[in-house]
Amino acid sequence: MQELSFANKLSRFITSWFFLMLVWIAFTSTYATQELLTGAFVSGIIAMFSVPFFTCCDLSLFHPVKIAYMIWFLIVFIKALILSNFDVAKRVISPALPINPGIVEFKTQLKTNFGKMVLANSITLTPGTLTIDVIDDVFYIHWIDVQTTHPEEAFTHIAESFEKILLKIF
Amino acid sequence: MKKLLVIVLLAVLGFYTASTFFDIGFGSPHFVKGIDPVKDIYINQTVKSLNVPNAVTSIVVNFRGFDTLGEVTVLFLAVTVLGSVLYKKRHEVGERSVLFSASSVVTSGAKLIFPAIILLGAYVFIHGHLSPGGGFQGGVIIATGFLLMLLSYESYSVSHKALSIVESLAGITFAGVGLLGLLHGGSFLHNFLPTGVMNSLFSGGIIPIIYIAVGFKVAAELTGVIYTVLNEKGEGNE
Amino acid sequence: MIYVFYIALFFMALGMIFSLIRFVKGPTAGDRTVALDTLTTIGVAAMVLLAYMFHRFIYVDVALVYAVLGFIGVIVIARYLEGAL
Amino acid sequence: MSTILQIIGGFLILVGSIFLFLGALGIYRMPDVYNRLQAGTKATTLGAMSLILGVGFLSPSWMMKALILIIFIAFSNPLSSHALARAMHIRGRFPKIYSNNAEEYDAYRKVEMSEKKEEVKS
Amino acid sequence: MIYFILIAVLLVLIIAAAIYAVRQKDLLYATLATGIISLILSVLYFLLQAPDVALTEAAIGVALTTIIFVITVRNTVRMEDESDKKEKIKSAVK
Amino acid sequence: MNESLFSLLNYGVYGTAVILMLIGLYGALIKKSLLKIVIGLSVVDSGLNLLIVALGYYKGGTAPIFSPAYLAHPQLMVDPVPQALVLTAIVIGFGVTAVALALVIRLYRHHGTLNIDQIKNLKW
Amino acid sequence: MVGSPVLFIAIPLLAAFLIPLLGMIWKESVRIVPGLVLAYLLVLSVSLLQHVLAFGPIIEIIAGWKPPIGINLVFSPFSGFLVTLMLFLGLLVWAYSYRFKRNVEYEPALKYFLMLMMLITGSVGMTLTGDIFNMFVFIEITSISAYGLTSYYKERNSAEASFKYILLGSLASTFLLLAIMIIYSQLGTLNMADIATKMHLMKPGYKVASLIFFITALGIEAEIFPLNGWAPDAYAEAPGPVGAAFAGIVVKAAVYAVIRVIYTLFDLPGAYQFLIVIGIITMVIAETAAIRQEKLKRMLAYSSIGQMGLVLIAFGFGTKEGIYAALFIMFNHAIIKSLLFFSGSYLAYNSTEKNIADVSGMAKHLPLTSLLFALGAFAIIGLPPFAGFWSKLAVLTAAADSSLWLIIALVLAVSVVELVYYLRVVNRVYFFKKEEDMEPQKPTVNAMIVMLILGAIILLVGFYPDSVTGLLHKASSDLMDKSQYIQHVLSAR
Repeated sequence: MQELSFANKLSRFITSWFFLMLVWIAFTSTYATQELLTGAFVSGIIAMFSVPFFTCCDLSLFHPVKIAYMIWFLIVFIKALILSNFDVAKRVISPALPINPGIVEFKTQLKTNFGKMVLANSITLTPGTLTIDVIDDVFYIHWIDVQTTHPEEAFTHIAESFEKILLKIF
Repeated sequence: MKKLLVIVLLAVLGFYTASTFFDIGFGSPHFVKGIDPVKDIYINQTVKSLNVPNAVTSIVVNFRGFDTLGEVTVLFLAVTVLGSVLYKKRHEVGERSVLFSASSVVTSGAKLIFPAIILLGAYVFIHGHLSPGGGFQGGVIIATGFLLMLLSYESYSVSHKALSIVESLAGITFAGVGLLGLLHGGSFLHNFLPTGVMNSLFSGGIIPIIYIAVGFKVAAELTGVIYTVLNEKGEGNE
Repeated sequence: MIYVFYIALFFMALGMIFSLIRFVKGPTAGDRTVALDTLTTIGVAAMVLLAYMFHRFIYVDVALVYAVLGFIGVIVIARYLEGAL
Repeated sequence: MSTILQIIGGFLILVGSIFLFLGALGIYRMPDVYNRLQAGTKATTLGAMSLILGVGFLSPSWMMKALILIIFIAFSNPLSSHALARAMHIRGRFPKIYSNNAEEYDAYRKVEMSEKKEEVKS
Repeated sequence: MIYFILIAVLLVLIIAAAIYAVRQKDLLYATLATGIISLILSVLYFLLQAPDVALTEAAIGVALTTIIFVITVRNTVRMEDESDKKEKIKSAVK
Repeated sequence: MNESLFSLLNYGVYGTAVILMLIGLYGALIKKSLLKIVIGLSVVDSGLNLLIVALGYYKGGTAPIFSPAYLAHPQLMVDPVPQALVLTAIVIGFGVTAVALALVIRLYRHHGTLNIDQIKNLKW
Repeated sequence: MVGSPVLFIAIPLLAAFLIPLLGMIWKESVRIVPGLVLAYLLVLSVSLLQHVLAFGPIIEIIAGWKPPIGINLVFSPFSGFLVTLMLFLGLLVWAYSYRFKRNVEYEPALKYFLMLMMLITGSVGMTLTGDIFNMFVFIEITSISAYGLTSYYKERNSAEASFKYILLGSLASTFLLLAIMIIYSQLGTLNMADIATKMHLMKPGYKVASLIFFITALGIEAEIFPLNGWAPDAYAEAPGPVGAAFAGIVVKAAVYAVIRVIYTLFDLPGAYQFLIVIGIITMVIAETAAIRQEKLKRMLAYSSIGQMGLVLIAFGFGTKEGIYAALFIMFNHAIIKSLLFFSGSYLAYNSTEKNIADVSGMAKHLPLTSLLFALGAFAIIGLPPFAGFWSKLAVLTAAADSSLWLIIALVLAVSVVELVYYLRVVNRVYFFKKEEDMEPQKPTVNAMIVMLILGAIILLVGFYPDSVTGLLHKASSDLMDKSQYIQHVLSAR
């Protein structure tokens, strides 16, 4: 991450500027000129400082195909989230506490840390699973209702639907 | 025995304080009759002559701005004292604040959130006169952003020199703006800039300037505090 | 409409009580931190709802900052429990 | 139109508060840390998100701030619970079923940590 | 009415957390309890129409004070020392 | 909110604040651990801040921040002065706490314990 | 207008923020700049004092808001006198510790001088301010720097002393805030003059409550009896010059605050008797404790507490003569106790255990320092040709005017006690032999000059007391005239 060409830097800078600007507008919730100018200035400075270390993505993020996949991912994710909540609700309310917890592991093909992070977060928020540790490309997952301890089967159960999409984005 | 004494003492103190405050009453103006409390003047003048929506900000920065100068100084002193109490030798280059990095999930999440946290801090102190919050709170948020990075990465470090430069410059700005007011309007911290239009960003004269200075100063100071304390390793009695 | 808010606030108050019970009971540090985390989230939600009930938009800022700082607090404790500090 | 928004908003708020409560109940009822984390994280995340979204529906001018809050919560909550779970894992709390060898993981962590400590001391 | 219940619940929670903070032998848990006091206090300030103070309390109490306390616990000991009573008895016997 | 319940809050809020201070003072005076003493002091600070903020609250008031809807009704605002004072007090309390904790670390370095009975001069 | 009183606060703060920057460029500046600042402020305060004596108090308004709204600073003859005294002592302390034992390295020196400067600034602010909450802020500034300075030597005892101080200091700030909030909840204002005009509207119960909290809080800083647990340790464990700064600057400011609160804010008739009672208790207990001390600095600390008790008694008379006497004691005590701390710290430094028993025969090794210590000891006891005599005499005459004969007897008895324990030290220094040979640590040149200046002042005041009495009379009449103070403050433009 140290050796970045100027074009690369610029594209990262613009990406993070764009996102920070969005965040700023959301914070202020107005379109007054003063606010926008100040926001552009502040987020420009922050983006400039964060280019070498903090930015994740460059302009290729805005490729239409990627955006379409992102939306698809969001839909899948929200569906899983809602399902998972009803799952949790069911388990919490039922007097017998139907759980069979355990830890399983599987391997992922995602290469970037960001991809892993998004995958981990999605796993955490989806039915009955919680990411515990990520060592290189091995995910340790706490599963509230263990159905299999075999890595590959566990993978198909838990993460396949997300990873398929994430591989396209990252 | 001592416990009993303390409990009796505390009971007396508590009873006395509580009865005093019960008598004062909660939820209604409690001032004695026949005076006009300063808070009415503060609230009215906030709109009339300062053009600032947030009355707390106008009190903290303008009406009672001297207190804020003192408050900033207290923090500055706390940093100095902390350094003096915990000071050993100069920190070696590459000394780490944490033993090992967090998992890659946390680190990359921190990376993603960090600019947003800094932006939030900047938002809080730039909008100190429009919304709740202000220089101090914004500074704390920025400092906690740095704290997140310091905690997540083993090799992340903050330059002490840069911190103290920022801190000094911000402090000088605050005191300097105050002295400019003295030169310009005849009294320290006098609001010598035009107050602008209510509810817009560039309003309130010197209030935003002071709050931005306070924000930078507090951010630098608290980052310094956190860094100093984090690098204080417990091993080894002197 | 207002009754909806009342019910919601009531549930949140109950939730706070349960989290605090877990905090007091929780055998390990992890349990207590989970309770703290839950308390933070409930607090954020309650703040947003209360802001709406008071009809003050600017109060949402507080909830935002509260969310950020609660998150960092939990991370601090987690890192301490990991033994990384 | 606004009535529809009101109804949606009220519903979301109600659902959100119930989920928040269920999350708290979950951390109260569940038997060990990981299960508590499961219940706590998922239910409170969705609960808070839907409640805030409901408020956003009730007054649309708040929507942008509500959205940024939701995004933030969606990012930060799983992160913090992951950090916590990992901390507990490293401290050596293992549930009954463990697909891999728990001792292996433990040993891995111990070696790694002692290496780090050596490095710092030297 | 609901405000009343909410405030009452928060007040009870604060007192419970404070008692816990003072009585708990494990200093880390006591520290966490101070964090909880700040958290609840912040909501309470919010209810008392003081958003500025709520922000400050959240900022200081939850993040900063907690981290400094935690680091102090890290640098010192985790458990409160209980040995003094025995030693007193010993010295009295001698 | 009806009147009788509200008058109960008078006792509730002030009482809680005072009890908080008393609990903190109890911790600071009775407990043997240095860190516990500092925790007690910070609890005292919390109680005091609650007391001050409660002093500034008016029934049915709103925060002293003007928005277009409240421009014509300054009498609806709660008292901003205690809030401003509490801001300063919180910051100062944090500074003192930080210094105290630094001293705790230093004392631990010297004595290897946090028990004040084993630290010579701190016995009362 | 010669200058503005706000500069007393603004310039040191500006310098404090600037010093870390300057230190990066030129290391010596961390030592020099504080001295320059203090010297400038001393000149400013002397010129302002002259102006004030001629034309009446200067009221400085901050942020352009008139007193009940904004904060104001009052530079009256009384506060001006104290500020000048504090700055003078501060300058001397600075000069004394210019290259004091452990200040040689860069980082410690930076912190030491910053804290010292802020200590003085906080005390000056406490004296000048006309707003009770602002006073709280300055008290906190003073205390935090005092905590830092107490634990400046990284030894176990100093950390313990500092921790004790923090404990009591936090209690003090809690009580102070409670008192302030009680007053605010009733009168809706924080300005001292405004409070004073409205005080009669307050219910007596609240008045008593807030006064009790005020006295408790300020009593901790001013070393009033049951609350002075921190003082001996802090004095004994802090670096020598800092002990002088505590005795001469911090305590003076705290006593000023007590007096300002009782005289100006409250009009309770019982408060004066209360002052006398706590003054007597403080004095008697401190002096009897001083006689039992083993360590030199602790003895000096207890002596200092006893003197503060005397000051409180003199203020408690409530008459103009009483205030005059009290001010005279404050002046003398500041000068003399500083000399004692300055010289005593070299005596103690050269003894192994810092005990009184160890200073035997020091006169042979450090003749001039010992001589100055003896001079200070005689002066503070109140032997005739020295400065302390006149102040004790003033107390006695004031007591006689109020026909409080018991107090006269007490003061005389206490003087005998003081005579005993100071003579014990002087006796050891001059007439005991040291067993082993030693290589004494000689005072540095700047320390010697400082001590000589202080000795000269003691002799000067001793032989020509008129050189200060005029000023003291004006200052005391200023404090007595409450209505004039209120009028001045509230009519400021």
